[in-house]
Amino acid sequence: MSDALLTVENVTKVYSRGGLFGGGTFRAVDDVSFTLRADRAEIFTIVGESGSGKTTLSRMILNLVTPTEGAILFRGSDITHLQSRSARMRFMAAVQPIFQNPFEAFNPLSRVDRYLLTTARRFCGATTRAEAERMADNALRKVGLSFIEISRRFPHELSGGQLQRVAIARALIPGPSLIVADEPVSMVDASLRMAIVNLFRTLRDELGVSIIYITHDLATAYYISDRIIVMQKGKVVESGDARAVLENPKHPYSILLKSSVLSLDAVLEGELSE
Amino acid sequence: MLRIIRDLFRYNLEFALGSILTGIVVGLAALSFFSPYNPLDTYLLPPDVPPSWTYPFGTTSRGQDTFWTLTFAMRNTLLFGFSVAILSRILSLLIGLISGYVGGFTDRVLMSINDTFIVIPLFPLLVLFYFVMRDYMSWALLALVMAFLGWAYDARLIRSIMMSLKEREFTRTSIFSGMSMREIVLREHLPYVLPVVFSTTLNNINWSIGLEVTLSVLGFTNLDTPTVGTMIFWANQHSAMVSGVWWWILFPTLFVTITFIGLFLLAVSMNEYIDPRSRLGRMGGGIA
Amino acid sequence: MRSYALYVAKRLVQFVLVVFIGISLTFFITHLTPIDPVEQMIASMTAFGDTSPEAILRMREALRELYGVEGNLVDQYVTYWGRILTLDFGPSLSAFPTPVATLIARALPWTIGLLFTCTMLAWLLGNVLGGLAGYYRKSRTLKLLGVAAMGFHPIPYYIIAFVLLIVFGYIWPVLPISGGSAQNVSQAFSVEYAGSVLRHAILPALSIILVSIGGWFMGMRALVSNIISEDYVVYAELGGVPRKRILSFYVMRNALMPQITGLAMSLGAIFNGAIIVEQVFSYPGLGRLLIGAVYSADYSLVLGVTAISIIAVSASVFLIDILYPVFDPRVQLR
Amino acid sequence: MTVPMPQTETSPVLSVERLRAYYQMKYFGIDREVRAVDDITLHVNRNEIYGLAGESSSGKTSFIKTIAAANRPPLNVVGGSVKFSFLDRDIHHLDRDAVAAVRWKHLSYIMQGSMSVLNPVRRIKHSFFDFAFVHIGRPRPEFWDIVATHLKRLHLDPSILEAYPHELSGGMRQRVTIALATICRPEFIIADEPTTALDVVVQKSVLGMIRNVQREMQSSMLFVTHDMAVHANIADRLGIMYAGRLVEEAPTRAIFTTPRHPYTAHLIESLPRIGDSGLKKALGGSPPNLSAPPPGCRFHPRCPLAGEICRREVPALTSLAPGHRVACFAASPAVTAAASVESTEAAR
Repeated sequence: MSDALLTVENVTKVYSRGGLFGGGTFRAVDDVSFTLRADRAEIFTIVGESGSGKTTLSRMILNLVTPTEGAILFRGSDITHLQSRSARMRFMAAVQPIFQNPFEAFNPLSRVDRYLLTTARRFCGATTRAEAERMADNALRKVGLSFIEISRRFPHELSGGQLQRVAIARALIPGPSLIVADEPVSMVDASLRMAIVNLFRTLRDELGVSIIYITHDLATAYYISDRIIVMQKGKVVESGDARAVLENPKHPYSILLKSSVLSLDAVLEGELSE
Repeated sequence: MLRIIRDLFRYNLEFALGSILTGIVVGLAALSFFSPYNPLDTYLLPPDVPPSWTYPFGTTSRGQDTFWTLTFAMRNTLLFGFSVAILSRILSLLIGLISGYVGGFTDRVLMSINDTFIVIPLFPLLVLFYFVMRDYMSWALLALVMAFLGWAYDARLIRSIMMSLKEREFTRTSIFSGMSMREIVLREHLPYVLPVVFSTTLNNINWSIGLEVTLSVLGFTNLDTPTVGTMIFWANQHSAMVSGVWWWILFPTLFVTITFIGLFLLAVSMNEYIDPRSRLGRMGGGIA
Repeated sequence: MRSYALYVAKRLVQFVLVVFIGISLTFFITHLTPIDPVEQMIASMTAFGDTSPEAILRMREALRELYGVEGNLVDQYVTYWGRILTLDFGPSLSAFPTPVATLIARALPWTIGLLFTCTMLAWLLGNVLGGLAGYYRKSRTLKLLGVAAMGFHPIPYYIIAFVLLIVFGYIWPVLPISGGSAQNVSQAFSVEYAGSVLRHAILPALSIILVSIGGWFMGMRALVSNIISEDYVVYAELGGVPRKRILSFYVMRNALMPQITGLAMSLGAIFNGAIIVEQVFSYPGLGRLLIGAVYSADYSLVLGVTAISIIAVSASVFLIDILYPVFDPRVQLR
Repeated sequence: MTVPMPQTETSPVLSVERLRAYYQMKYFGIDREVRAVDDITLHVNRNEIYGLAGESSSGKTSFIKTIAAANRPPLNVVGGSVKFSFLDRDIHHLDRDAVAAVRWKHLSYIMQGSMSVLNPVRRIKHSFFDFAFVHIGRPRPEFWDIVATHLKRLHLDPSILEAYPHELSGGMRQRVTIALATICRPEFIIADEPTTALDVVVQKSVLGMIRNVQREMQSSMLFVTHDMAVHANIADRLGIMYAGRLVEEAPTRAIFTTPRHPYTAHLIESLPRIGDSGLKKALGGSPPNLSAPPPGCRFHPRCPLAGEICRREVPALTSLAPGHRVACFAASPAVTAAASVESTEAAR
């Protein structure tokens, strides 16, 4: 199995929720396992409501949170054992995050190009500013922007959609093989949402980048994902091919989720279904 | 940076007033370098001369020119206040940073110790310290002790800012952009911390000058060095009020009050500048 | 209520920690200094008269035993705590043989009385006016009050007290400027005595209130101007709830809690102010006792007052901390 | 002074005529004007949920603040009128107390922030008392009975009156807010993204609850959200806002089956649906900056059908079918230029 891109083996995360004298414990993620193939890029979606543990799981995959039990292997080696800085840098060059709120992901007091240029310098060894700008521009073009457009701008001077695209471009600079996107479009306007969702598709097809896509929106999940896992209160209740699972879910919770999705057929055909 | 200062000056009343008042006081202290008299010599001039053209602030019962003595007093007091503030910043920044960043158990331990220093009344301790040291007491030692006792309030402030910055999403973006922890603190977090450090420094200067004046007036410091506090002490010693030498009391009290208000206004204006939203507003942030 | 007991237990631990560190500080300060307090005492006592050598010898024995300077540092530390816990600070040297404890017992009510009334008055007044200033932004009088609050707040207690002393002492002598009550009035519980106590307390109280009220005023105004834009206030306004009711039950009620913690945190500083103001107006509280003791080199009295100050302040902070959950229903969960 | 106008079945409960409200600010000496609400005309009838859709910078939040007279400077009403059936004149011509008297009795609100809408330090029952006691006008014991029955009718257990807000879940808090907003049986309810902060499962049941309570009270409701799927399940009639203007308005079914404005068509077409994985086209460009809007029709920079006239003239909201109005020259030749102050300004 060592050729798998990412292996999540029985990962559990327990938070203690008591004061000084201890208190109840809370299992945010409970015995989750799945693997991502290395040979073919795919979009692997984690679906669940708030409190289902999907964000904690994504934080563990990004090595921002250490699991209480189980292991996460990236290309065969356990990421929790990355001690040396160079090992961590190599990991980060291959696995990059996209966060939910672009306005929070960028420091409001510094210009956006600082993150692009630093990523270029630190991961791709760009020595001169021109070289770093060229790399940044190259990545920005992949998301439909250009360096001149966003250079020396503060985050609040760009729209949510533009800023999220800059975030994606920044993640693309080191040429990662895995992007972990936590609800990347929930804060973006509807008209721009499709542009970014389609972008993930092109990243998979043209750049061969695998994507872990975290969302509570089943409809977008259906549109974009290859494989899917449904999480409830930290546990995986159902998993498999995205279209198959969403078209006829087996687990009662997945069925409940699907029936709660607001469909348009009510207004297109009959009266409002209760 | 200058543009920001100019903006602040034009649009922020507290900053403008604060800098004028502080400017007056610092100017007065600077004049001490041009004083024709040596501050330690007494009985050079006719005593108890009311303010006049020759002696703008009059002369004291000890035959000194009130104006020139005040310039030395102001210089020493400001120097003392500044040095205590700088020393205590080192402690509050250190403890605030460590507690904010390390978090968990260390944070809880550091903060409970920190809270004790906030609660304990410091004046009796300083008096006890003077009483026990008496003639071994020097300005440097007093500054050290006050710095050691005066960092707690600001350490908690800096710690809470650190805690919130550590949780901000852009910290994680910086990590994944390859920035080292040191670089993140210096380039991403410092713009949020500096204004707080600056405004707490100003408040700390006020705090230490206030204590210096109080201790000196009671005679609990080295009474030979001219400071605002010792000046008022000698005025009381010669019961200036009773004998009508009002100017000996008025001018030191007046100018030290100007110092307090000036520094305080600067600190308040700095607080307003701290809030990034208002700074963004000033940079013409858009309206959604 | 179980979590409330947990909360009180935690605050008790903090209280014990404060007293422990505070008292240890006083121990280290007194015992790590180069000069030996007993020698210094003897030097100042025998500076004038021609006391005989054996008398000096006997006095040195008594003083050494009295200050527990026997044995190594650890033994001294233990005996020191023994004496602190039994509030036995030995006899006062300047007012020999009355024990320090009785002197303090006589002075403590004056300080606590002054401190408690002024702090409560300043806190309530400052919060109410600050809240109004934060909510009714346009009113001119509240803006002026704001400027006054800003003007007085940074000035230390000593300067304000000193200026008041001069104004009411020399320029417009209408108020008593020294002492706790008129000398010729008997100490009994008569209306006349109470009246005189009140009159004598006016200037010290005024000095403390003038300085501390500004802090509460500005703190509350800043809190209120943030709370105004909170969802529950906007929603109450949309609900047609009368503005007065919104101000008291929605805005000030939520701003109260940070101000309570603020009160607990600034009590130490206000205590300092009270001591200094007592000295300026020779008010018969702990402050005057402490500074008088320094002038008369009364070692045990200085030590006693410092220790009691620390215990008194941390006890009142503990009391405020326990009251906090009464105002904040969410704290029970912590 | 608040004697309601004669209530005929068809006369609208809310009629907004050419309403204009701008953010007027001064930044370091330079005047900035953001045209958040620009010449909007719409009516809401009795027993009808009027849905208002639009993206974050479409000005829909500023619009509902203005019609509820909750706009604070720098958002000022520049022109047009807002008339409610229960008021004899424009709400903006009434003084603060007159408006307050109407609040909650005739006009109530459901807000998005379900987390912090209720006073965190007082029990739920105090909110009911503060908001409704005056308007119900009954002695206390009877008042609490009315509240209890109202809660039971909405399948809520009256014991929550004793709870603090932080002790309830997000969904429960929103249900309490809905009960609060409907206790006085007001004629008009404004709902500002009431289900956006909720999880999918809770969202569906809360929408059902809003639907039932509105139908049972025959009240009018203005339901604002950016989520078209929510509108499809709750709104009777739907208005689409773009950059401060109403670009299309029609019964919900017509909007979804025969959208006439290219922006509306895009919003519907780009909605992902389970069972349909065909490629969804994305819209170019980004929402305009309202402080410097493009001349003519504000959608023209992003519009696939934009012609020469679209860049110069502002399309007026023209009725193409009964109850179906659209503001787009490409939609049909019948659409003419709006004779509003806008075009004269564009010419300047």
